[in-house]
Amino acid sequence: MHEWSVADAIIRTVINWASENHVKEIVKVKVGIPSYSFLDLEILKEAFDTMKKDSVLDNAELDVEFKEPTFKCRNCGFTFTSSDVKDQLDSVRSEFGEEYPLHLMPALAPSFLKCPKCGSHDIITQTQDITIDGIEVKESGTTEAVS
Amino acid sequence: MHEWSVADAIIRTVINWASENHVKEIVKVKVGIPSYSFLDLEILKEAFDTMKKDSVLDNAELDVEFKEPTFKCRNCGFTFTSSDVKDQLDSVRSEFGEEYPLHLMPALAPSFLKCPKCGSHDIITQTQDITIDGIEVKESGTTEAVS
Amino acid sequence: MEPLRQLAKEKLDGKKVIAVMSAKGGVGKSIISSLLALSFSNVENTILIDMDIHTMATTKLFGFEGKLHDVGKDGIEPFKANSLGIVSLGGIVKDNYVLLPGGNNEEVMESLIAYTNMKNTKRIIFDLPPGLGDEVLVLERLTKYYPIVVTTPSKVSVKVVEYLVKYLSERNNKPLLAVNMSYFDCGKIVHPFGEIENVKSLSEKYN
Amino acid sequence: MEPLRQLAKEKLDGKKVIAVMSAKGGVGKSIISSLLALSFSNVENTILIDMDIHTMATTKLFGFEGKLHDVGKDGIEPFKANSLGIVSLGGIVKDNYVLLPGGNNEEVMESLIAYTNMKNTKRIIFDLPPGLGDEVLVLERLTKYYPIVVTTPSKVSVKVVEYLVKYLSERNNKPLLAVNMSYFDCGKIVHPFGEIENVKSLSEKYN
Ligand SMILES: Nc1ncnc2c1ncn2[C@@H]1O[C@H](COP(=O)(O)OP(=O)(O)O)[C@@H](O)[C@H]1O
Ligand SMILES: Nc1ncnc2c1ncn2[C@@H]1O[C@H](COP(=O)(O)OP(=O)(O)O)[C@@H](O)[C@H]1O
Ligand SMILES: [Mg+2]
Ligand SMILES: [Mg+2]
Ligand SMILES: [Mg+2]
Ligand SMILES: [Mg+2]
Ligand code: NI
Ligand code: NI
Ligand SMILES: [Zn+2]
Ligand SMILES: [Zn+2]
Repeated sequence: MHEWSVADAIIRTVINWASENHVKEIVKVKVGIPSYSFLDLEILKEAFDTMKKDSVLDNAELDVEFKEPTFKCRNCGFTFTSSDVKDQLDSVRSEFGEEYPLHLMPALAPSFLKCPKCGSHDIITQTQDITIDGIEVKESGTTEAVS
Repeated sequence: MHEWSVADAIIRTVINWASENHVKEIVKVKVGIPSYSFLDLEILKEAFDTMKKDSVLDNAELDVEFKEPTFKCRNCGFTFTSSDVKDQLDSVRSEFGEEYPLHLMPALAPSFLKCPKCGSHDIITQTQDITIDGIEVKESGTTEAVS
Repeated sequence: MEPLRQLAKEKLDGKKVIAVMSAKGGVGKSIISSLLALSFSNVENTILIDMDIHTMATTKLFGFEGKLHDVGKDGIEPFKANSLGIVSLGGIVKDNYVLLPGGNNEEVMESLIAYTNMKNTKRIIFDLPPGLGDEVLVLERLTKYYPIVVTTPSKVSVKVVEYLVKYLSERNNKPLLAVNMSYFDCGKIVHPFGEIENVKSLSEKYN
Repeated sequence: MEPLRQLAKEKLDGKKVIAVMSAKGGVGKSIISSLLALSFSNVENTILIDMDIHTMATTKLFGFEGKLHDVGKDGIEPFKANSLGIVSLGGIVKDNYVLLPGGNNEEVMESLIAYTNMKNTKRIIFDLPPGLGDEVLVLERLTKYYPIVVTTPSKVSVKVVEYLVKYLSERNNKPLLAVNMSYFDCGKIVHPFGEIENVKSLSEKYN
């Protein structure tokens, strides 16, 4: 159900942006989400479509890109992606169920992941949470606004 | 006198790199230093030339670029450089003298600087400390190794 | 564009916010914020949010260890202690430790605020961690708040806490100073961490 | 290539390193690390490094407030308390507060280590801040160390400290558990923060 909060954050941000930029109608919102948050795309779109009603986003489409961020171990220098720690992610998900910590807060990743090479939690990653990567408006063609 | 420690850090890092890469002679080391650390170039070169003796850096030249990092205020969004806060930097330097906090630790900048627009300390900057931006070796022409 | 921050800001908009703070650890922030929150919850809908992401003391103080927050369409549902709502990272990570590089702290803190269901809530009380870092910067980015700075009367604590009082005064956000006069009654009243005199000069200096 | 880290690693190489740690604030880390360091300094050249960059308690405990470290060709010269060397960020920022976003913490901590003059020093004792963050990650990146985990016997402190004990055990860096049995003698011995029973189960669980 966290998808509803994510949709809420997206909608409020885009409405705020539209207001500040005197935009009347938005056609598409492109968002980026880290793959390891395992957000459910169908629920996210349902939440978005429900909550966008009667706003500048009434006719907007949500375009979601699941991103595959790179992790870097600060202890040994090894770089990896979430597919390299699939077993760890599966283990955490089975412990918690759907609303698992990295679903709610991707920034918690270092607490739950260990470097596949040396076992350290000393991990950094660039992309951690939801991003708004583009907005298309009705009026004068395409406008890109990157977060 | 902090310049001696900076030279020490540079030399040890390059010697370590040379050893790992079986490099016998280094011709030039390029380093980057944030402008607001106010390191003294002459003292830095003197320290480098003194401490590099009898090593793979014996004939190496130190090439220093003083960088002008951009600061961003996370409170109001304003971006600025150290020339925009010259009065603040001068004030701190006069309080402390030569070995002022940002001379020793550029990462302390947010504690000593306020956003010129809103007064907040909520400031981030990309470049914070010394970087080794390039190494030239004698053997097979130019090798660039960026930190 | 920062969706997380936008949501956190809007969640707090119109709420009455208190931050129980100190630069020093173990002075009684969690004890005092809990007692304060319980009192306010008898008057109006109140949520206590534990921003100490490493200790998560609030779940331990209130007996919610091992429990997970429900997450609904309106967000993270606070635990209930009588009429008080409680939100803690402990209700998200259960009994796992939280070990993080500093760069990740602010996003976790912003998430805790952004994703909490604050519907019908009038007052938010933040229990802040020790230190002078992200917790102060994040709060300032998101909302106006009323600062309560906690100290014991020990000399070291008073000196450390002065950093925060000085900072808040510079930001024109004058705090209420709460002195934790934890005492011991063993025939006579004794104050193990010192006497009130240690605090008086701090009070006078910052009015 | 990371010059700061390289220098910090090489400075600590060959030194005997103890880290006085806890996930909880105000349990006595600074008191215990100071007493420990003073003891060791009677046996071999020892430096106490205060890694708590927000409180900088060590300058206050030893009376070096308002003083600046000398900086020579060999680096930051420790303050001297008899034969003990002391290094604190307080000796760099004087009486200014240190307010930083979390992403800056590790660099300040690495700098404090990298730039200290450790010539002729045999033992380094780190007084760590509360929490479970950069201080632990930075130390682990730089050196092997012997962990001393401090707790009071209060139930909340024991539960919070378990996070750190669990983490260290997972990293095969088994700590010594130091219980701060601060007591009060007012005709009979009383332990305001609780009795030893609260700690026994933790000790047994992690052997
Ligand atoms: N007034 C008080 N009376 C009794 N115990 C107290 C009091 N204030 C704090 N304590 C105890 O001191 C310890 C630290 O308190 P805590 O509220 O966790 O501090 P902080 O949140 O500032 O770290 C806890 O064990 C708590 O039970
Ligand atoms: N054993 C003890 N006896 C008396 N006072 C103590 C003792 N341990 C800690 N204290 C006091 O408790 C407070 C917190 O101690 P401190 O060493 O600063 O803790 P930490 O470094 O864990 O935050 C200080 O005021 C200190 O003087
Ligand atoms: Mg403390
Ligand atoms: Mg607390
Ligand atoms: Mg604490
Ligand atoms: Mg301490
Ligand atoms: Ni969900
Ligand atoms: Ni200098
Ligand atoms: Zn690794
Ligand atoms: Zn600003």
